[in-house]
Amino acid sequence: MSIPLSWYLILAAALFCIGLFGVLSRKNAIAILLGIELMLNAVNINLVAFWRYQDPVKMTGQVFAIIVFAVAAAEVAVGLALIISVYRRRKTVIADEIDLMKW
Amino acid sequence: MTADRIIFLLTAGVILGSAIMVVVTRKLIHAALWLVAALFGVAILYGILQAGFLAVVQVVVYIGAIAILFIFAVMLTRKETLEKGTQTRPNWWLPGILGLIILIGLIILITGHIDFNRTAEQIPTNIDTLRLLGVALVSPDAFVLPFEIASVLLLAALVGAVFVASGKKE
Amino acid sequence: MENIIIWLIPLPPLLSFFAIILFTNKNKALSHGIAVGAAVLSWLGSMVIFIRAIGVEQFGKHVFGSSINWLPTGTSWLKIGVLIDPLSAAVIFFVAWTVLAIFVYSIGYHNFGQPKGDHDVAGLPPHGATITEHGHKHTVPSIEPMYSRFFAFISLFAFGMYTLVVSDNLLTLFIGWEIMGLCSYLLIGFWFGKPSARNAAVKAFMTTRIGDVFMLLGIAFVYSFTGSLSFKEIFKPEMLNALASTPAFLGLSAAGIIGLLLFIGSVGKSAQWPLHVWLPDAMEGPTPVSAMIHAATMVSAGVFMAIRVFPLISAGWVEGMPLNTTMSIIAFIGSFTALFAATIAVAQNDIKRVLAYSTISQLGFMIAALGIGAYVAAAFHLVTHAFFKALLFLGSGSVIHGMEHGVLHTGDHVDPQDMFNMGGLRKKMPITFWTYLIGGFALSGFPVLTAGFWSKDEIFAEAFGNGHLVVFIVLAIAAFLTAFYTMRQITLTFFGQPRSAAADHATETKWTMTLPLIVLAVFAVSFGWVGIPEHFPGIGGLFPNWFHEFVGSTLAETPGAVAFSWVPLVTSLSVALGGLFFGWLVYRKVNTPSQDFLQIPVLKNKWYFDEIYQVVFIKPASWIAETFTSLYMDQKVIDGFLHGAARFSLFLGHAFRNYFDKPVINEFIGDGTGSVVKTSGSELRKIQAGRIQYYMIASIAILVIISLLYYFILA
Amino acid sequence: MVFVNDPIKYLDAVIRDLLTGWGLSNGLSTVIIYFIGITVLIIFAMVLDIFLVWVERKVVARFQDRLGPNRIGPFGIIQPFADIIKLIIKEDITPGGADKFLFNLGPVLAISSVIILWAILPISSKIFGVDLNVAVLYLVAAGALGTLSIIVGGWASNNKYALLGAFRMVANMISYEIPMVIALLIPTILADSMSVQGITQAQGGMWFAFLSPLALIIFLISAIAELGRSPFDLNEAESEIVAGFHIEYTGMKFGLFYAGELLHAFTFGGFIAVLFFGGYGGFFGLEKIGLFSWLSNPFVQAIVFLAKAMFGYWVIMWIKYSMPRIRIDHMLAFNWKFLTPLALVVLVNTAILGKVLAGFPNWIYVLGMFSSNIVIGFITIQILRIYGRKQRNTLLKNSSTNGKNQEQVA
Repeated sequence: MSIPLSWYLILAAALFCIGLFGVLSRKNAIAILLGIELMLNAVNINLVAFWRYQDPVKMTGQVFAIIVFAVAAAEVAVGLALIISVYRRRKTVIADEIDLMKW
Repeated sequence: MTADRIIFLLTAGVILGSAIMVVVTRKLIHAALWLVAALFGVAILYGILQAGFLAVVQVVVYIGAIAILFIFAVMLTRKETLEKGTQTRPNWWLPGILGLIILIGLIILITGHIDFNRTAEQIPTNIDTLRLLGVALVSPDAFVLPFEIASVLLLAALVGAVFVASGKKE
Repeated sequence: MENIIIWLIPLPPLLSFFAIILFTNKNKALSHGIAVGAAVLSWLGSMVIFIRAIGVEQFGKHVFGSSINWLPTGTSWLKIGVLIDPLSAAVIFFVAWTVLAIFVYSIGYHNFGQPKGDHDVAGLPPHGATITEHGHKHTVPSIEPMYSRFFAFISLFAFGMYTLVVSDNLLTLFIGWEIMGLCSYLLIGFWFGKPSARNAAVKAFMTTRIGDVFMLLGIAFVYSFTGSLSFKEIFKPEMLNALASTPAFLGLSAAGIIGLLLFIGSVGKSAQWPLHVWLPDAMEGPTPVSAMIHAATMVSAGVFMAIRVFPLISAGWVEGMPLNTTMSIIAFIGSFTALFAATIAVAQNDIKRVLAYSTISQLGFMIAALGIGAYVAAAFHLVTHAFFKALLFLGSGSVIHGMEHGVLHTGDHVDPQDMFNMGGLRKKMPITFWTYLIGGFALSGFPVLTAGFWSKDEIFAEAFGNGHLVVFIVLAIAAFLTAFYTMRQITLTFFGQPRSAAADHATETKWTMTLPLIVLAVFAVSFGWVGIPEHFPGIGGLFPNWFHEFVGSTLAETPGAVAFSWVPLVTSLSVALGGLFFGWLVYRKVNTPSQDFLQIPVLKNKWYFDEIYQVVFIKPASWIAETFTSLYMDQKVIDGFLHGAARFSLFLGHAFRNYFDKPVINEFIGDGTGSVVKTSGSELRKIQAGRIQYYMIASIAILVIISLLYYFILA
Repeated sequence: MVFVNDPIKYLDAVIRDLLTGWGLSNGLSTVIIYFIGITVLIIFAMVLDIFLVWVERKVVARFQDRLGPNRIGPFGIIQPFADIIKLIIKEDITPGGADKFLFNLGPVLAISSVIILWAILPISSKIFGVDLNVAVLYLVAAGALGTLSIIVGGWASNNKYALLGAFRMVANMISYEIPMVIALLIPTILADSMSVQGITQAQGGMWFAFLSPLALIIFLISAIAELGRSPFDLNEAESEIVAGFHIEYTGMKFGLFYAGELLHAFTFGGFIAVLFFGGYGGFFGLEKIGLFSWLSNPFVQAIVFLAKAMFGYWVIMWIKYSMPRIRIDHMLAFNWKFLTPLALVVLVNTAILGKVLAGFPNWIYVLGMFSSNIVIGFITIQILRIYGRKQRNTLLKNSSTNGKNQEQVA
């Protein structure tokens, strides 16, 4: 394994920032969720890389990643259900138009 | 430049390219599919990191379930996605700048840390990380409680999603 | 094995509470089935534990108990656990029996199996239902509308009581304590449609809360001093010595202060003077059952807690020494309450209120006994009192229920609780009469036969034998009054001729109500025999003084028995028999309140304590809230300050506008800047648009800026 | 290092020598060798696929009492090539309004989701792509890609039948993934390994088909559902939605879907062989006897494996051509109300009984496992019988009351 740890970290950082950009710049609520998925994956890359580079016998990193999977699945299921529910009532999935909480 | 570095760079290129496509592409269904590509790349990274189980689970969970869910959601809100015009918000440059600043800052921090430049040792052949992971997930000394709670969370999300999305039953 | 059972004892009532609240609320039979089933399970567990406990040699040294880590507190753990030592074994014995009795009794009391009322509403007592039978209509009792809810509440109550008894630490004890406080509030206010019940519930809750605050302070003090709340840790001899030798303030040692604070908690819970005012009002709850919870079982918890922390209260004191300050205060409050409540009880006409004051008085006996260091006597009286007072309350409930039946039958609305409307009930309700008589005699301390005699006699013997003559005399007078008002009550209720049509038509209640009476009557008689002193003339030594040995072993040093003396025995005999005789003599002819020479206003009005509190505490509190805080502080000072600030800013605004804004901004910088500000303002306005992404951008931007600043300043 | 005993290692060494002789670094030659290996494997699979077309057509003809292709070449064996030529020279139509990129991506994904399975298919103890320690899960993951290919193809066609077919397929695949995963866990528990090599070697003494016949049946059913073949061919369902998700595909793109399906079926046959019939091995200890030691030769093993896989493929075809299509609600009910609970019961049974019988002699272990499966199967059939009878009765009652109503109306 001749890849330095920092490569993984930089890749994860870049992925995270792209995801962040997606979350902040996309109009569509589904696209925002896509961005969140990217960010979660960036986190997971970090977790697994640290697991591999620290002490592979301690499984904490992988276990953490698995729990992130579970949380991501739950988040997507509920998030998409909410979006569809909102769409059904308000006929829009543009996050900016869902501004019932204004002021 | 060794083989694994080449593979890593190729994968990283795929991941970042697809990720950028996810956030800039106009058609949402394409964005969802680009997400699949990016996640597939991440799965390959897990493979390089010798976390085979995670790689496969990544494919099963993300591509087999989450991406499909996304595609379904896009299809169910189709009118919106077919709408012409930009898919980004008017002040998209602000998050772009923010993201760049954060990225640069993180890169400075990461490269500045001496400990992050090392490479990994070989995993000893007598260690079966898959078995260790299995034990860690169900051992009371390790992570059985978080694991169980995660499953409860999934169940709750399942019920909640069904309830929210099913709408009113008249 | 035992430890697991002890952990499981409080559980069934809790599960039953949730089951009833969440699932079976609609089904009355299932609800009481679950509740009684849970009570039976807990009863079984308690009996197993009790029998195992008395089978252990030197049980005080080999107690049952286990604990688990509960909350991490920095480096160590807050432990909770269960403990059954001789004291709690004795207490859990009577708790199990009385709780089971209440549960069974409630089925009958709430008219299970009767038709639904004609216009009963949730929140008011049932008014009776009209049914047509053999061609003519008549009114019968109707089922309680909130039947299932009642069983849920008493299940929760049972959970609290069991938790309190089996706790091995002050924290879970306090949790059980507060759960019971909540249940007491819920049950007193059970018929929340009645304003009096609402007020009584609030009063009970607030009054006991005063005690609880002090108790919490005491617990906090213990924890900060010892770093533990477990009895085992606190009652270690070296810990007690350290506590006793540490001076705190007011000339008291740390142990004394803690003991006093915890004791104030039990003053509230056990309705001792001066926090006794809530208990008589608590009789507004569903008549006998909540009365019994509040009078026979829950208030015992206060005394139980005081006995529990006796090592703390008495730290530094050994038998024979003069009492320390804390104990003196306790002895004073106990004996004062005993006498004071007894004087009120003689002038009450409501059958339940007499018993309520009698309870306060008897609890005073126990507290006084504890105050003079008679640990075993206090515990003994606690147990016997629980049995006979439970019996009396359930009996009074049975009487009232019978009277209500008569009221519904005749249709004239007399108060079914007023003793002057009763009379002659011994023929109408024989089982109730006989069991009530047994309970009353036990309360009066009828010699040799009844349990009350032995426990009271032990208190007298301890008081006299240890030279606390004032306490002895005060308690003797209180005991005389006790016997007197007990006989007054029995005479007015059961003897003579019926004084109202309702009493003439009263009937015996159902088996679900009489069976608990009989069971409790057996204990009211027989439980005294386990504690006969060895040197008692005639029958002493026939049975070993088992209770003294058993409970005494809870303490590090088993307290010695006092030498036998004829003085307390004769006193005890004479006050009991004398009181009973006078009571009968005076009241056998009395028929109306006007013939009762004891209807003196000061006693009738409970020494005007409610009125005093109204004037001394409630009025000032209202005044402070409404007049001082609201009118002066809030409206004058604070609002005035705000208005002043507003005026000042107005002035400043004017000044800026006229001398700065108009000349400087408008003229010097001009409209160019204005439009810049305007565009940036309209851009900025979007930030507060309820749009999630704007908020995220803003928060992340701020995060970035702060990190940059931090990084550069640090670097 | 002899070619006959370990062909892959031998070839690897030869090519590596060659490449390093040209002055390439060791790492780069590793990459090149991997690419060569992958290419060879894919070519083998695709050639096999062409052969499968012929097999399929021949077998279905026999089932339907026909002769099948018999004109081109001996027994019509050249027929597939003619088919291919026909597909290639047909017009390649992309429908108007279709999403062109995704429309082209669909068939590619479809065939690639099958081919990646070949990476873990253990053709013999020495000839295999990679011995993944999570191979069993990999199988499921590849299925996820298959789902994706169909949804992409169906969506991109811009055709309502295509989209309907895709939806049906997704419902089908996602549902049957669950009993499949559970059924896969049973060989995993029995072999105490998730790698296909480990599972194969664990069956040296006894096939898992005997230890857990119910798991085999469950896996077979869910595999067929995953393939989308009859009786689970709701995604195509010519009589309802014309041809489902590939309605708009013509020429070679359609050919890719078709080839993917055939190869998928064969691959699943191979996995049934690996998971339940001992894969390339499973000679019940025969190969340890000196006389039969040739059974351990990798090429012999490969032939054994391909024969077993072909048998599995034949079973899948057998079912396909003798069963009618089931309705979609029946399909889902069958999965959730019957297959998944049964799979869970069998899984729990295997886990517990496996631990209980671990200390006993081998024949008791095998007999115990087998009979426990038989008992579970018997109970299941009894429950089904009772349920079926009840339903029949209610149906009869309903129809009789309906008849009465009609009489009254008349």
